[in-house]
Order: sequence, then structure tokens, then C-alpha cells
Amino acid sequence: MIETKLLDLDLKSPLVLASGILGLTASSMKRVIEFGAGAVTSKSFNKDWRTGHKNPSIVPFEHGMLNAVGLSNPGLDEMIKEIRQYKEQCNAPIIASIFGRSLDEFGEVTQRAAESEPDMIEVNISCPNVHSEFGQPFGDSCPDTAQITQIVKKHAGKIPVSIKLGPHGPGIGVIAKVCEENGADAITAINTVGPGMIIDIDVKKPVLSNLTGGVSGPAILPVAVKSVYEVYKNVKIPIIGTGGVTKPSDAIQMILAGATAIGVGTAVYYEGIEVFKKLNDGIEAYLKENSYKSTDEIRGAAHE
Amino acid sequence: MIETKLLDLDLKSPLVLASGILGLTASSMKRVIEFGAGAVTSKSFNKDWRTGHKNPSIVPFEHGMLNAVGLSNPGLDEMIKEIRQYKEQCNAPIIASIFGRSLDEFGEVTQRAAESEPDMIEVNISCPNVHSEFGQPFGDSCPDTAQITQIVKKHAGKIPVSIKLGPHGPGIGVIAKVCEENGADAITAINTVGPGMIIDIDVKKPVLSNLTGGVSGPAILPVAVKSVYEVYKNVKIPIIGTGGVTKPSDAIQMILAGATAIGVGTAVYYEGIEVFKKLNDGIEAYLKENSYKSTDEIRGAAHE
Amino acid sequence: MSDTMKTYPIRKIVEHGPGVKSFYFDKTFDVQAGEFVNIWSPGIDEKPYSVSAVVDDLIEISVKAYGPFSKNLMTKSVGDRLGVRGPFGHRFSLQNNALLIGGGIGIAPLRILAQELKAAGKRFVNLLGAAVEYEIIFASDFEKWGKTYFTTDDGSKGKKGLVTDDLVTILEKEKIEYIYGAGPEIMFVKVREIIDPLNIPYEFCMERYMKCGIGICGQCCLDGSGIRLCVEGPVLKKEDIAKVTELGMKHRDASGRRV
Amino acid sequence: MSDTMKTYPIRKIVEHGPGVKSFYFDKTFDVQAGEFVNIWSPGIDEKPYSVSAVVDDLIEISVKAYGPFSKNLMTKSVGDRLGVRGPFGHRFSLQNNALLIGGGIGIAPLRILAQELKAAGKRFVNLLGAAVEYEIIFASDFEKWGKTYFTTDDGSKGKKGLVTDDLVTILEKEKIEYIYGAGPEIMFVKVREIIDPLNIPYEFCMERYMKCGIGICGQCCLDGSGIRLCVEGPVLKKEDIAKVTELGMKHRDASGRRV
Ligand SMILES: Cc1cc2nc3c(=O)[nH]c(=O)nc-3n(C[C@H](O)[C@H](O)[C@H](O)COP(=O)(O)OP(=O)(O)OC[C@H]3O[C@@H](n4cnc5c(N)ncnc54)[C@H](O)[C@@H]3O)c2cc1C
Ligand SMILES: Cc1cc2nc3c(=O)[nH]c(=O)nc-3n(C[C@H](O)[C@H](O)[C@H](O)COP(=O)(O)OP(=O)(O)OC[C@H]3O[C@@H](n4cnc5c(N)ncnc54)[C@H](O)[C@@H]3O)c2cc1C
Ligand SMILES: Cc1cc2nc3c(=O)[nH]c(=O)nc-3n(C[C@H](O)[C@H](O)[C@H](O)COP(=O)(O)O)c2cc1C
Ligand SMILES: Cc1cc2nc3c(=O)[nH]c(=O)nc-3n(C[C@H](O)[C@H](O)[C@H](O)COP(=O)(O)O)c2cc1C
Ligand code: FES
Ligand code: FES
Repeated sequence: MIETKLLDLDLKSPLVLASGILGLTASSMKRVIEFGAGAVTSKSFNKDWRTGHKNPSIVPFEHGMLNAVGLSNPGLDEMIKEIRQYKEQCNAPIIASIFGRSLDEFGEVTQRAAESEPDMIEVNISCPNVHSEFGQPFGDSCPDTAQITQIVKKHAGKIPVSIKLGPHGPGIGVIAKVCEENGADAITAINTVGPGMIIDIDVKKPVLSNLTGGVSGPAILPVAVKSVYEVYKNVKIPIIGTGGVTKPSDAIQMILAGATAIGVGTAVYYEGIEVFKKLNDGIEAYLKENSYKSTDEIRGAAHE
Repeated sequence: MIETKLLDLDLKSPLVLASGILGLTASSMKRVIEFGAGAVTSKSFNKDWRTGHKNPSIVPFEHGMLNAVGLSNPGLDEMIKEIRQYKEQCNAPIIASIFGRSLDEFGEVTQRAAESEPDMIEVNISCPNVHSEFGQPFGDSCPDTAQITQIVKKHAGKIPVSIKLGPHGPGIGVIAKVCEENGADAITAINTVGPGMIIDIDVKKPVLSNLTGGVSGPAILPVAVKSVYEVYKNVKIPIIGTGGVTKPSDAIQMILAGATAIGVGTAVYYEGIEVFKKLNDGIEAYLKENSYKSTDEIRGAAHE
Repeated sequence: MSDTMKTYPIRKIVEHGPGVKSFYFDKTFDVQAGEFVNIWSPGIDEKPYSVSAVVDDLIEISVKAYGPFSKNLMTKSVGDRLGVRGPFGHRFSLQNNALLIGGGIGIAPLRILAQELKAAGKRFVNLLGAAVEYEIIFASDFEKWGKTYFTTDDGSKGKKGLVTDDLVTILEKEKIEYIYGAGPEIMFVKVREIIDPLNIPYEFCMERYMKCGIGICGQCCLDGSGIRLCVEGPVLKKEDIAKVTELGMKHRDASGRRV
Repeated sequence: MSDTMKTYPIRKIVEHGPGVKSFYFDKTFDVQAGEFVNIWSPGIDEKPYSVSAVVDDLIEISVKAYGPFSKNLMTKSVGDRLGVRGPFGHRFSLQNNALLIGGGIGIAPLRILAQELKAAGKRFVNLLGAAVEYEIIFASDFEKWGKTYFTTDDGSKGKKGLVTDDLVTILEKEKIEYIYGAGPEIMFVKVREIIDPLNIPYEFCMERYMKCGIGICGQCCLDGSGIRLCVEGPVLKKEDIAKVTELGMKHRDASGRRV
């Protein structure tokens, strides 16, 4: 009853492992599927590997989490291997998350990623941790977003493309429309919020080696729900609603706001890797109680 | 030992009641001073009174609060009366928070507000709840911010002016610099984050009558600390660091990030009106333990 | 107790008369006499209502149709969901030999007070007034629990007139040592004129326009002391009421203006 | 236990020998054998370290100078503040007639395991090896608590050679029914070659490059099962280790590449 169709993909559950969480290796992503996710997203990768920022790079606070891993990743070649391996061992859809430092790199990485035949390619144009290196996220600029969407679509072939947006910039509804107009097949919203900073008052230093980090987890749920609501209002393509989903009611809020699938990341820390089963059970219970047959019946209902 | 000098103003405590919290009447602001605040900020007001949005307009969630009061206020004339009354009864500094829907209104409201001789005028160019009516907050645009700062300074006379910024837009450091270059005497950072949305999954409707509301409280502390850190890095003028401050360690993080005074709003809900005394005691205890004589010794220390 | 928004189905509705109804919800939190809840009618508005009783496992609120919101509530049926946040505010104390003076829908909070006084074994007398008979809700309960005097504007129940008419006589006859009041503010003004000289301590359950109900918006702050009616009130003691400089005067509306 | 960052002053430092030190912090949380903490040296980096003992009201970690981070720790003095997050990970079980095999700094987690086995009244034997004598930390404690065999590369303590040399003889002589191991991975590989045929159950305390330590970054996931060493480990049972397809092979670095 929670089976979900995301474009042409059949998901046993609307829950999608969000990028950057346990998405480095085939084995680990396969394990997440075994725990109840309907699909997984790989860690975002670009052409060459990146060590990312030093530790502390991931630090919880009372109401969420700050991270500045700095898009560390083993690079194109390694990740493509892992995606291939995953597909040999597991038939739940896998989404390859990619990024680049230039238009050309976005194109090149997409092309190579496509060779490993992921079920979808997610384009991360909204990571807030890489300012210093890339300036403001591409996703804050409409022209950049348009260009990137076009070039990625050009190189992705028949593989559907989702653009991952952040909550900031000129308004997520506007940006989502730009993505749709330029051929995007789906929208993933949102990336982390902020960024934020935690200062240790005893050593009087920012805790993260990068000083600042994107905020995720329960603290950002309302901003994520609002973003999904905005996107749904502005585009027809499906949405992977992501951000702060920890309890079943959070996931249901996302669906009511308009999400087709639901990204789950930081909750793996709060609820353990069992969170996927807990959420599936909770969503199913809600549908039963209100005698719905599937999430399709309530998608976007908060707009009425 | 927690006495603080904000420009030429002598505050018995660095804590300032944030705008929009208990700031409608002289009696209520006087009471906040009695509970330990060093200064108070009035509710933001413009020329004519505004009823604001219907209820629910202020709703807590697990990790903070959403509000969309819609800048309801009794209007210029009433608020000026209240400020005058306050000054007759209380000698702790009062900050008049003003806004306008046009450049002219900003000027006019400033001029009239100045007549009531508040100790400072705070200019709210960052309220996220009034998009529909005003488009994006002025504070998201550098030219708008420059113009507003100039016109407000022109009409404020010798009364110092603080510009209240939000965390969003082209980068709060950049905007703060624009304010300083155009004559602002101080910066208040930050306004609410987001906005966000909460959907009731049983009635399947957004809870706020305005659908969305700005996020405040504990959830936004890291974003606020980061914003203050950015502003301090970019300008010399003092900062009223505001956003999520609930515990003494939160206030100390703000000072280490570079805040001279600390705005306290939503914590009045979480900790009660006694929060001001609790924070004062906690800050003083920290200074004693580390044998500092005043907050001046640690202001901005996180930048070293 | 929950300040976050949650909706509950209406379990039961009782119509006391034209435009006066009680609504019942599952008792999901403990509540004490004088406390109120914020009732959200999705898509319409949210306003404060005193809890008028706790019966079995249900909490009850009683609403009189005034303007748009309360009239909207009148259209609700059993099963409809309303947001219920709270309980908010500060309770009544429980004193012996008390007189409960209620005017109109103000009788609602006195109902649960009477319940608690009874349970605490206190003696009390009731003086209830309204425009017409059916507006005196819970009349039989009050009579069951203690000596009860009634007044109505049209004499349809009890004596024709106002609750203040025979107040002095009743105070002496019933050896009243404490007074609880709930109703229109004009009633408080009149009652005070009578009882202040007699030095009888009292508590009134007051109303102001409320937005947040949780003590941060400032909408309900009383001039004089700055007391927040939604937190330190709605029940105020004699001493606190003495500090209020706006009693019976214009109140603030949603914008904060006095109207 | 706290995953949020908090710094604590170093209360005590013990130098075991050149580049091998123990650091002590106030015991602000309970910790069990096998669990580790993330140590943050402000401005430098943060890395995982096994708790090596709980003494009185202090918790102890023991560090060997390898590269930049551990060398930085060597420069710290009593009173300096370090971030201590945790405890993280999954503990050792407590079995009877066990052999504790430790290599180099891997002896650290075995120290607290020995403490707990002793407290639980279990019998155990120790087999500890390192490059030189001073690297065999806590030697006297281990000897005090149970029969202890030593090996060093240079013969400066115990027998010259590796812990694996006399393993078979010791297993028979001491009637060993369970094995605990901690040390360089190459040691595990060799030990398994010997004990797997003998069908002895075991647990190894393993290491991988760790970022978050709280099970979300995926940096420490083991190929084969996808098990997160920081949550389901660092102590793995025989069955789990059997599933690991990368044992003794290249590990992932900070980028996630195998190096
Ligand atoms: C702490 C508290 C407890 C309350 N308890 C109850 C209760 O138990 N039952 C109940 O029916 N109402 C109660 N109220 C009043 C209630 O919140 C609404 O104000 C009332 O239902 C009218 O709302 P409306 O939108 O229908 O009318 P509005 O449009 O708000 O007002 C319409 C007209 O009614 C008048 N009016 C509004 N509220 C009141 C009032 N409470 N008493 C007298 N005249 C009023 C207004 O002045 C206006 O003239 C309480 C208010 C507070 C602050
Ligand atoms: C769960 C866990 C528990 C740990 N417990 C301890 C402990 O109790 N005591 C301790 O000293 N270290 C322990 N480590 C290792 C520790 O986290 C650091 O990796 C180690 O201090 C080296 O870091 P470095 O930056 O100084 O050296 P790096 O720059 O990281 O590496 C320098 C060289 O040392 C090698 N090296 C790095 N770490 C180790 C290691 N752990 N063992 C052998 N060679 C290594 C590297 O391969 C490299 O060649 C533990 C690691 C994990 C994952
Ligand atoms: C540790 C960590 C690493 C992340 N790495 C990535 C990444 O590489 N690419 C990406 O698009 N998003 C990344 N994100 C963002 C998440 O995918 C997700 O959008 C965000 O965390 C909000 O969802 P959540 O609250 O469920 O975690 C990362 C988040 C965390 C916490
Ligand atoms: C109910 C409410 C009303 C507010 N009204 C205003 C306002 O009128 N003007 C303004 O500049 N900020 C307003 N704010 C923002 C606060 O002043 C403050 O910047 C923000 O809430 C973050 O601080 P906090 O987390 O301590 O509340 C309001 C906040 C709340 C919660
Ligand atoms: S209603 Fe907001 S403070 Fe009382
Ligand atoms: S270190 Fe991050 S998952 Fe283990």
C-alpha cells in the first residue's frame, strides 16, 4: 500500500536514502534497502576524488545536525564501480548524485555516471559547504541552474534527472520552474539549511573545522515542508521531499505538501538505521486509519 | 560585571528584548526590564495600524516556533504614545522598531518615531512574513538596503540606527557592509529563518492562517551564531546578536561570535519571562569562572 | 499538555439554547478551573475558550455565538476536528464560603470551579445572571451543588434584573468570605464598586484579545502592571486587578489599538 | 553520553614510553569495554580512540604517536581542553577462559576488557605483543589479573617474535575457549588463519577511517555486509568478520578511496 511510482521507477516504499548518508559503498546502500528504504542515493561525487574538510565535520546539536564534510568523495571512477556493484546485488532503484565545479564538469560527470546506468541522476547544485571554493551555490542563480539542467539532460541520455535544490536563493518555487522548463524530470528539495555555526564556549572556537556547516535534521522540517509546498505549487514534475523527516507524521506532512518520494538522512542518526521500517509502518498505519489505498490519494492535499 | 555599553547606551545587562515579543505596551516592556533585560525593543510599527494575519499566527513545534503575525501593530501614533509612556516610567534604553512599505514611509515613520526620542531606532527590513505584500524582504537586496539606511539616517537625527537583517539574501556579511557604508550605527542579526510550514496531518491543512511563518527559537541558534560571526567579520559597528538564544551558553556563543548585545525573543516562551534573570546569572557565572571582568574581553574571541 | 497544534474530533455537542453550545473533546491533558484552551477551526481562526467542565474522560468548552468565529463553531458537528491547544493560564484558588458570580457565557469557567470546590468539600453559593433563561447554562448543576440565585434581563428565570441588584443582601445572608467572578467586564466594575468597600477578597476571570496564548506576543498585557492575561491570568486576584488601569475601558484589538 | 561537542580539561597524563601516552578525563559518562570516544584537538582534527580504562572517576585513553594528529596530542599538557564525544560503538562480550591477544596500541581496549572480565569473575589469559617493551602498556596490570605472555620484535620484553608464533601451544596449554583480539589488521589475518581451523569463537576490535562516529557518513562501512564499524563495531564477532570481504586489504581514506 506504500508502494510508490516515482516517474517510471517502482519503489517498494516512498522512502529514499538521502545523498551523503551511508551512500559511499554498494554494501552499505544495499543494507539500507534491506532495512526498508525504497531507493538509495549515492554520496555526491565529481570528477576527481576529494578528501573534504577535516574533522569535526559532522556534529549534532540539540535540535539537528551541522555538517561540513566538504563533498568528500572517492571520485567518479570509484563511485561508478560501487554503483555497478550495487546494481548487481540489489534491484531497488539507485540514484547517482553528482556535482561539478564547472559546467563542463557537470556534463562530463553526468556522461560517465550514466555509463553505470543508475536509475536516476540527482544533480547537487545546492551544497552550502563549498562556498569558499565555488562561491554561492549554483542553485541560488536562475541562469546557472538553467544551464546546468540543460547540460546534464544532454549527457544523461534516457536516464531521468532530478535537480537538488536548497531552501535559499531567489525562491525555490522560481528555481524549480526553471529546472522544469529546462528539462528536469524531478526536483529534490531540500539540501541543508543555513549554514550554521556552533562555538565551543570553553575553547572559544567554532567546532567544525570548516567553521560553518549545513543544518539538517528535525530543526529544518518546517523549512523543508514549506519548500516542498512551494515547489509543488510551481511545477508538475515529481518531488523527492527531503529535510528533517524523522517521525511518520513528518513524512506524511511531506506527502500532503506534494512530495512523491521522501528523502531520509539525518534521521538515521536519531532513530537508527531501523528508521526506514519505523517510517514505513507509520505511513501505512496512517493510510489504513484514514482508509486510503495509497499515498497518491493524499499527495498535495494541503493545497486544497 | 555584565553591564554593557552599546554605542553610547549603558545597559545593565547585554540582553535586549527582541522586537515582536511583549513589545506592544509601556507596561509590558517595563515589566521585562524588571525581570532583568538591559533594554527593550518595541514591536515593529509602520504608519497605519495593521491587524495582521488571523490566528493561528504563532505556533511552537518541537524545536522552535513559527510565527506569521503579519507585522500587526497599532500604528505610529499609538506606539509613539507607548514609547513616551515607557520613558516616563523606566530609564533602561528602549529601541523603536520601525518598518515601511515604501522608501517614503520608512522616512516618515522614522521622523515621527524620533519625536518620541527612543534611545535607538531599529529598522526591520527582514520580516519574511510579508512577502505577498512587499515581495522579497528589502534586506535581500543591496540597493534597497542602501537606500533605506540612508533615508532612515537622514530622518533619525542624532538617534542611532540599527538595521535588522535576516539570514538569507546575498550574504549577510555583504548586506551588513552596505548598511555600515551608508551610515548605520549598528546591526541587529537575525530576524526569523525560513519561512517554514507545519501541516496538520489530520485536517490536512497548513496550521498557520498565513500558511507559512518565520522560524525562531532553539532550532535557529546555529544559523544566528553564524550570521553574527559573518557580520562581525565584515563590519566595525556593534551587533545585537539575536536568534535562538535560550541558555546562557547560547548567549556566550553570540558574544564569542562578536555580538555586543544579545536579543532574546522566543526564549520567553521556553523559559518564561524569568529567562532574562537566568541568562544574566549564567553569563556572570561564566565570566567569573574564567576570571573575566566583562564581556568586552571575549567579544569576537571565536575569530582568533 | 501541548502547545504544538493538534486537532481532535468533537465527541459530543450539547445545545443549551439558541446560539449557546457545549463541545466535548477527549481528555488528553489535565486541566484546572480557570484554565483555557485555544480552539482552532481550520481555515477560519483560532480563539481562546475556558474549559467549562471535565466530565468522565471528556473536557468541555461552552461557546456563545457572538461574531464570525463563534458562529462558525456553531456549524460544527460531532466528528469534525478542531485544534485544541493548552491548557493555558493560571487557575482559580479554592476558598470556603465563596460566592460565584457569573454573567452570561462567563458562567462557563465557574462550572468547573464549582466542580472543584465541591470535590474539595468547600461551601459555596452561586449568583448567576444572563439575558434570558437558556443563557444560564448548567443551572441545575449549580443548584445541585449549592444555594443558587438567578437573575435575567427579562425575568425568564429568577429575578428580573442584574446580578448586582441584591448582591449586598446575599453577601450578608450567606456569610460570604470570598468572591469568584466571571462575565462581561462591566459586571466586574459594578461588582467591585460594591465589594471593595466591604473588604472582601476576590478573583475574576478576565478576557482580552489573545493571539499566542503562551505569553510572547504581548497582545493580552494589561496596562498598569504589564501582566500577561494569558499566562498570569485569566484569573486575577484582587491585588492584581487593583493594578489594572484599563478595567472597563477600551481594550486592544488584533492590531493592538484600543477600540 | 553526549554526541554534541563538549570539551574537557585533561586531568592527568601518563607517559608509557617515547610517543606512547595515556590521557585522563573526568568520567562524565558510563563506558564499556570496546567502546570508543572521538577526541577533538581544537584547530587540528578529531579522531576516534578506544577507552582503555576507567580508573576511579576518570576515563583513560591511550595514544601512540603515528601521524599529525596523534603527534599533536603528544604536545598537550594537563589542563588543556580536548573535545570528548561518545562513548560510541558496540562493546566486547564477557566470556570465560578467554585469551586476550593484543598488538601494539591495540592493547588499549584490551585493558578495560581485562578490568571487566576480572570484575565479572572470569578467567582469562593475555598474549601481548609490540615492537619494543615500552609499547606493551599496562603490562603489570595484565600480569596481576591473569597469566600473561609477551612478545616483542626486538626481544626487549618476553619472547622475540610475533604474538602468533606460540599461539597454538598457548591455546592448548591454557584450555582457551574464546579469543579477543585488538591490534593491527594484519595480526587479525594471521590469527584467523590459525584459529578458524580450530573452531574457536572470537571477537576483534577493528579500525577504519572514521568521520562521524555516529553511523551516518558511511566512511567506516565494511565491504560485504555494509556493517558500520562505528555503530555495529568496532568490536565484531567471528560471524560478522567472516562477511568482511576487505579484511587485511586496502582501506578507505578520508575521501572514501581505497589506499
Ligand atoms: C481567556 C478567555 C476565555 C474565554 N472563554 C470563553 C468561553 O468560555 N466561551 C465563549 O463563548 N467565549 C469565550 N471567550 C471569548 C472568545 O475567545 C471569543 O472572543 C468569542 O467567542 C467571540 O469571538 P467571535 O470571533 O465570534 O466574535 P468577535 O468577532 O471576536 O467579536 C464579535 C463581537 O463580540 C464581542 N465579543 C467578543 N468576544 C467576547 C466575549 N468573550 N465576551 C463578550 N463579548 C465578546 C466583541 O467585542 C464584538 O463586539 C474567551 C476569551 C478569553 C480571552
Ligand atoms: C575505533 C577506533 C579506535 C581507535 N583507538 C585507538 C587507540 O586507542 N589508540 C591509538 O593510538 N589509536 C587509535 N585509533 C587510531 C586513531 O584514530 C588514529 O588513526 C591514529 O591516532 C593515527 O592518527 P594520525 O592522524 O596521528 O595518523 P594518520 O595521519 O591518520 O596516519 C599516519 C600513519 O599512521 C597509520 N595509522 C593511522 N591510524 C593507525 C592506527 N590506528 N593503527 C595503526 N596505524 C595507523 C596510517 O596508516 C598512516 O600510515 C583508533 C581508531 C579507531 C577507528
Ligand atoms: C553528513 C551529511 C552529508 C551530506 N552530504 C550530501 C551530499 O553529498 N550531497 C547532497 O546533495 N546532500 C548531502 N546532504 C544533505 C542531505 O542529503 C539532505 O538533503 C539534508 O541533510 C536534509 O535532510 P535530512 O534532514 O533528512 O538529513 C548531506 C547531509 C548530511 C547530514
Ligand atoms: C511572535 C514573534 C513576533 C515577531 N515580530 C517581529 C517584529 O515585529 N519585528 C522584528 O524585527 N522581528 C520580529 N520577530 C523576530 C524576533 O525579533 C527575532 O529576530 C527572532 O524571533 C529570532 O530570535 P528568537 O529566536 O530569540 O525569537 C518576531 C518573532 C516572533 C517569535
Ligand atoms: S496572548 Fe500573547 S502574550 Fe498573551
Ligand atoms: S564513521 Fe560515519 S558511519 Fe561510521
